[in-house]
Amino acid sequence: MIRKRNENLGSIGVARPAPELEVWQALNIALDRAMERDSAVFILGEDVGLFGGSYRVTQGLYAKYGEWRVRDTPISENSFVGMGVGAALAGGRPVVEIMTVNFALLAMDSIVNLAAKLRYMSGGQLQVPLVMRMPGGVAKQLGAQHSQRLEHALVNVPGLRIVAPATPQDSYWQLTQAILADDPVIVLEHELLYFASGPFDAAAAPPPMHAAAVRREGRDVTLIAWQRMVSLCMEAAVQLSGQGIEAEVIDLRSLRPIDLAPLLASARRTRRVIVVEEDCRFAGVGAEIAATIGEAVFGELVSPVRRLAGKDVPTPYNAALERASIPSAADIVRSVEAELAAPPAG
Amino acid sequence: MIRKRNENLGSIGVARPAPELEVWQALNIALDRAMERDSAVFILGEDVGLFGGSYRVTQGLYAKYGEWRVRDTPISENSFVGMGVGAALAGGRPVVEIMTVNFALLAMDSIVNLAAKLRYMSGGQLQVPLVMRMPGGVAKQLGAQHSQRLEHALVNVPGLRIVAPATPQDSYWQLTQAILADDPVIVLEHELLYFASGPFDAAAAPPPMHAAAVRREGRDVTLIAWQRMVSLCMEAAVQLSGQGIEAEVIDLRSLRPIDLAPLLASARRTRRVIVVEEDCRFAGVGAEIAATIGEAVFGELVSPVRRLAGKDVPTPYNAALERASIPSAADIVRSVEAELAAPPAG
Amino acid sequence: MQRKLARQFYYDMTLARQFEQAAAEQYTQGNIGGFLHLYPGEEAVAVGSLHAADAGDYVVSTYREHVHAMVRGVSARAVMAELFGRATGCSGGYGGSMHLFDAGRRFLGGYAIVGETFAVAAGAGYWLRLNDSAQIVLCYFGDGAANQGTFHESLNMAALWKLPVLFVCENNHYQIGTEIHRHSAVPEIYRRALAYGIDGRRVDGMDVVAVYEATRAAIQHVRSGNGPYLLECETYRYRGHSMADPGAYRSALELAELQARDPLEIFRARALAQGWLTDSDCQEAEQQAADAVADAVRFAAASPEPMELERSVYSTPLDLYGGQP
Amino acid sequence: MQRKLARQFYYDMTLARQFEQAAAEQYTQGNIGGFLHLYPGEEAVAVGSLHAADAGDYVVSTYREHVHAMVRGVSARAVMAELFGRATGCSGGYGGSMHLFDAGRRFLGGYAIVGETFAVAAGAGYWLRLNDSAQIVLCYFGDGAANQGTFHESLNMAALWKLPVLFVCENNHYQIGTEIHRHSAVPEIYRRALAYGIDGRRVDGMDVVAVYEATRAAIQHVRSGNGPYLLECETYRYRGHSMADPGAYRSALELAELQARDPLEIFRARALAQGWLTDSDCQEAEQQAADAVADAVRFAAASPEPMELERSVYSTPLDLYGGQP
Ligand SMILES: Cc1ncc(C[n+]2csc(CCOP(=O)(O)OP(=O)(O)O)c2C)c(N)n1
Ligand SMILES: Cc1ncc(C[n+]2csc(CCOP(=O)(O)OP(=O)(O)O)c2C)c(N)n1
Ligand SMILES: [Mg+2]
Ligand SMILES: [Mg+2]
Repeated sequence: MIRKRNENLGSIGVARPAPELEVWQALNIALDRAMERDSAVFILGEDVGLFGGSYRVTQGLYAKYGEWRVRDTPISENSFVGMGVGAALAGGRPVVEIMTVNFALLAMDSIVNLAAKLRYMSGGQLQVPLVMRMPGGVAKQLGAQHSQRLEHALVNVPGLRIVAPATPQDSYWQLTQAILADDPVIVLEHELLYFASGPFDAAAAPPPMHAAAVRREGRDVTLIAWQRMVSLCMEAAVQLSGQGIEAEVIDLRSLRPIDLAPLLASARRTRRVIVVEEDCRFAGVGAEIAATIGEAVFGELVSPVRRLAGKDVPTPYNAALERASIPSAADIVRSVEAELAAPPAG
Repeated sequence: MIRKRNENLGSIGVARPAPELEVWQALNIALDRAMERDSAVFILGEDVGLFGGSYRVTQGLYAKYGEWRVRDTPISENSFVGMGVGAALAGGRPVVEIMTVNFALLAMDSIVNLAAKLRYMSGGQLQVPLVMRMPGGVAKQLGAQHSQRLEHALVNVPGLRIVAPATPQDSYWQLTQAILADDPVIVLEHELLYFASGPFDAAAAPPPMHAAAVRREGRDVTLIAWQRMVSLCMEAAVQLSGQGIEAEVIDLRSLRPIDLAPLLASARRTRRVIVVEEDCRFAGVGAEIAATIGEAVFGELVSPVRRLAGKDVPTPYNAALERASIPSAADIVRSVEAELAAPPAG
Repeated sequence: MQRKLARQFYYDMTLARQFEQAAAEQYTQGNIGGFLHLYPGEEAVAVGSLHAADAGDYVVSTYREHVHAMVRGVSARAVMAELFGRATGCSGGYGGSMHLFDAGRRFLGGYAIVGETFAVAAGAGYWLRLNDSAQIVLCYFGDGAANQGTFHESLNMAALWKLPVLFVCENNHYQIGTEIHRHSAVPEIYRRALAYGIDGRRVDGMDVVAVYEATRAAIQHVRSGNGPYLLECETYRYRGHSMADPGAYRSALELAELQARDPLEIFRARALAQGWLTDSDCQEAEQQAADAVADAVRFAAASPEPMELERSVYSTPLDLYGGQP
Repeated sequence: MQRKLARQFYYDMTLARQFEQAAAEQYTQGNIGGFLHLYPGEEAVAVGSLHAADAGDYVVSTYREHVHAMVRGVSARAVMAELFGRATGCSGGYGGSMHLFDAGRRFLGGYAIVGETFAVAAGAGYWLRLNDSAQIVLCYFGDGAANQGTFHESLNMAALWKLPVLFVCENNHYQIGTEIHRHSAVPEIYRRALAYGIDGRRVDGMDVVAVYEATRAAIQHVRSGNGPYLLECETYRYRGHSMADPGAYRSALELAELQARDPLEIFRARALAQGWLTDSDCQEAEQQAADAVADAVRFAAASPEPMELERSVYSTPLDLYGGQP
């Protein structure tokens, strides 16, 4: 549990004036509204009820909806996710909170072999409208077992939808959409973004759940990122702009599916692409994007798609080493500079 | 359990004359020798003892070494893999068999959070000389829950070594090396290769555990594959050769690390690369290879690295659909033909 | 006992025996692929227990579930067609032997990863309980499954929240080739339920009437809001674990002894003695079962194959989902 | 009771209390990062039980393990330096508060994923048993951890093979904010061991002498080849779950009642009454502990940071491994 962290999202978020909210609040509102609207929606997870959630996301809901709709579970990840599947099969719309993504490793069977496959295996008879929320990422010195990013393991799985909101507005929109979806949806949250604030408009109409968003336009290079790396890219873009380099920043928002069209359009325009990824580099989402863009716009780029990613180490506890293990805004700036300094290859 | 399957490996394997052996036998010999050589080596797994192993790999060892060194376990994957870790920490060299890769999803915590991280988290004090053998792949109508390929989830994890032998000789070599290694090593076996035969020479000196092997030389296109897809590539290469197209076939042999040098050398020579992958396409090993080659030899290729991979569906039971869900030799031939027919891009 | 029910028991057990025999033959002929886990010897468990349940109750089973599906009302045709991988199968040919489903009959499947059933059943039970429904869930599992972590986790939660789940253990004493004393420190599975304060008992799983009576009492307990119950049925499988297993780890003596307690024989003898059934009732049931099985095989063989690889992976195409409230 | 042991108990508990107090302060000052789970209130468990073990026995603990490490002989310096993330820490600064290790002292860590300890301990026990070693393994776990599937799986295997493992439950009645009656259907953890035929008992975890005696008996049982044992120590944590948790879910009354049974107070009073210790013994121990803690903080603050990000991910560089037999 980290109750107080702040990371400013700068100019990310919808542009029109709206009240400011923190990410956890936006998620909280999404849950509350969904539960108000549909009595089939209920919550399962460790300390989501009486305690109010490790990151406050379920705060107030236990008092409002009672223990049967906001259920504190024992430490039994594989089974309470499996229960979510069973309840969904029977007609419920459970929202399971896995306290952190690290513990999702215990529930992989329920996620991959149950939630993702049941619709297909049953010839389309069954459906699993299950939301699995889980915060992850490298936070602040939580050590190797508590600093994981599991994108690489989850995005490959047919049958899952995976969203990764980075702003309060997207958190609200995408969690709302996830609960409405008739498929299992994983909502990847980031531990360092919960207390980040940004504009929020509950009445605004959402884009499709999987749509990527251009957070900043630029002609010189395309930066593709998600979750916390989006804010670092924005930070880097501001710095680069001071040097006359205009970076386009795209927030993926969804990791399965990936909204390819805006990525390709941008790549064709800037002709230089860097994917910035917090997860380790090897065979991650960045690799998929690099491979796909590389194939789709072959010959149109000035240089190959680069990946700036987490280092190939378990996350060290020491603060300086921890910082060095994932990309920073400075790293992004340096990568862009190197990219632009290099003579065009090919 | 499938006791009888045959898939001919054709000309894969070391070239010089040697007796023929099936893959399961080569693995069996590797285990037997390792246990003879080092009393710290012992086996844990479901039905590995009295029953002799679902795919015969541990046959005879229970009788020879007794129940303490060949231990039949209950169905408790996460715990018996975790026990392997504990025993390794205390000085043992356990070889854990996970009956199939599908059940490894239950043991992900022990694999990823224990085996892979303990050396690093302890500042290098502890070591985990643990081998985790697990057969996987799409076999013959085993259904969605029993037809998984988990490369995508495992290769990203720092701290693991992952080998994927495709021949009897490599099976012997790489399992032997895995047992000798002081790191956790995952040995991915393929259910359809156990009863494939090939030349075998127990006395031959092995290449490094991670080294890729060029199975066939060719000037026109590079096919990169591992496990069962290697034999399909060989089959395709023979057909293509009849049309005057010479494909180079590289067997990765190791998925973490990947032996990059021969891939790049081949890519530079043929200037066309297709990765053939049984696992689903999205963010798999093929994506990593495509992204890496695309970056390293940018501008030197005639066309972008292509991926021929498993389709984005849970594996269907129906035989025809199942076949359609993963690459076939005919698919490989078609891909190569399309690749060579296309006018050079870029 | 009512004649009607007796007839049903005898018919269902006979159908089960004959269906599995036919499935084995079709497997050998190459018409069925994959893993095939058969039920001969264990018929009294599915038949006795499922007839004690209501149509509105949910049923969660394992990969050895052909008979559960059929007793639940799924036709022999739909099951056989699924084994053949045909579009007319109860999972459209996408599931296979280990993944039979019938949403309409509340037959929730068909799970091939040992131990998954516990959580799925508890989850369905949670939903029923949350809605104060009178329905319950029947959850089948083997002796080997009782060692999976989910058994522990799910039974604890089921007990904690008094979920309406009846856990039915099909204790055939083997986890593939590993005999129960070699896989379970406490081989009486029902005793393990005490660790969660769950009531349980053991019943002779070769006696369909005993299973039926015990299940009725257990369901009564669960349906009345007392929370879960664990019913352990001692039984035996005549064949190997699956078609790939010759079962060499068992002695001929053990097998012969157990086959002497055949559930069909036991019930037939008793039903005749008690006057529940006549000889001709039995013959009629046998003939009817044989006809149904032959018909199922013909139906399966004549059925079309599913054609669409990418059908129903998602509810809507992956990139079209808007989710506007 | 021997004076020497009494002094050790008092010193260790005092050091534990003071060390954790200092850690909390250093955390507040920003010198320690991450999650910090402290042990005040539970001292009698680690101190009483670990002093009953031999130096050759293995110890496996959780993320609330500073005190276990120190009682096991890891210096306050090495623990504090690890919390500071320094190269002189017992995990070189790579592990952190939740991942303390000392291979030489057979202190196998330091696990932050609840439930991992069971399997690791069973595995070390397997290895000892395979080698007919006289050593055993002590495995610490919380009440919340008893609901994880690995508890069930590992205890079954430990019992099945009579592995030399003493499972020590630190039952502080809370899984973060969830009180034991809300997470466990059977809140007496030792009773759950019966499901595996494992002997167990409950002891007052606030009484270090009682814990010591009970552990000695339990170790005797395990070391004599009778297989595993489960010792449940009833205890209480004074602070929130971690530094981030104010513990608002507990009443002030509950806290006050439990603090009235403070393990240090109880032992001090008894030791003085029985003549095991004098007032000045106690004062001396307190001073010595204070000095050790102050020294540890100074040492940690003055220690260098680890520099190498990619150190010891593997035994040899990933691509150099040849493995020639
Ligand atoms: C998690 C998992 N591990 C291993 C297997 C392989 N396997 C299939 S059935 C089986 C034995 C199950 O025994 P039991 O629960 O007693 O059921 P039975 O087959 O006797 O009906 C095993 C080990 C599996 N399907 N799932
Ligand atoms: C598998 C897993 N799930 C959840 C958590 C988060 N978590 C950390 S400690 C804890 C409570 C553990 O309670 P208990 O076992 O009683 O130990 P205590 O903290 O009381 O000493 C939880 C839920 C975790 N670390 N691992
Ligand atoms: Mg069984
Ligand atoms: Mg506790």
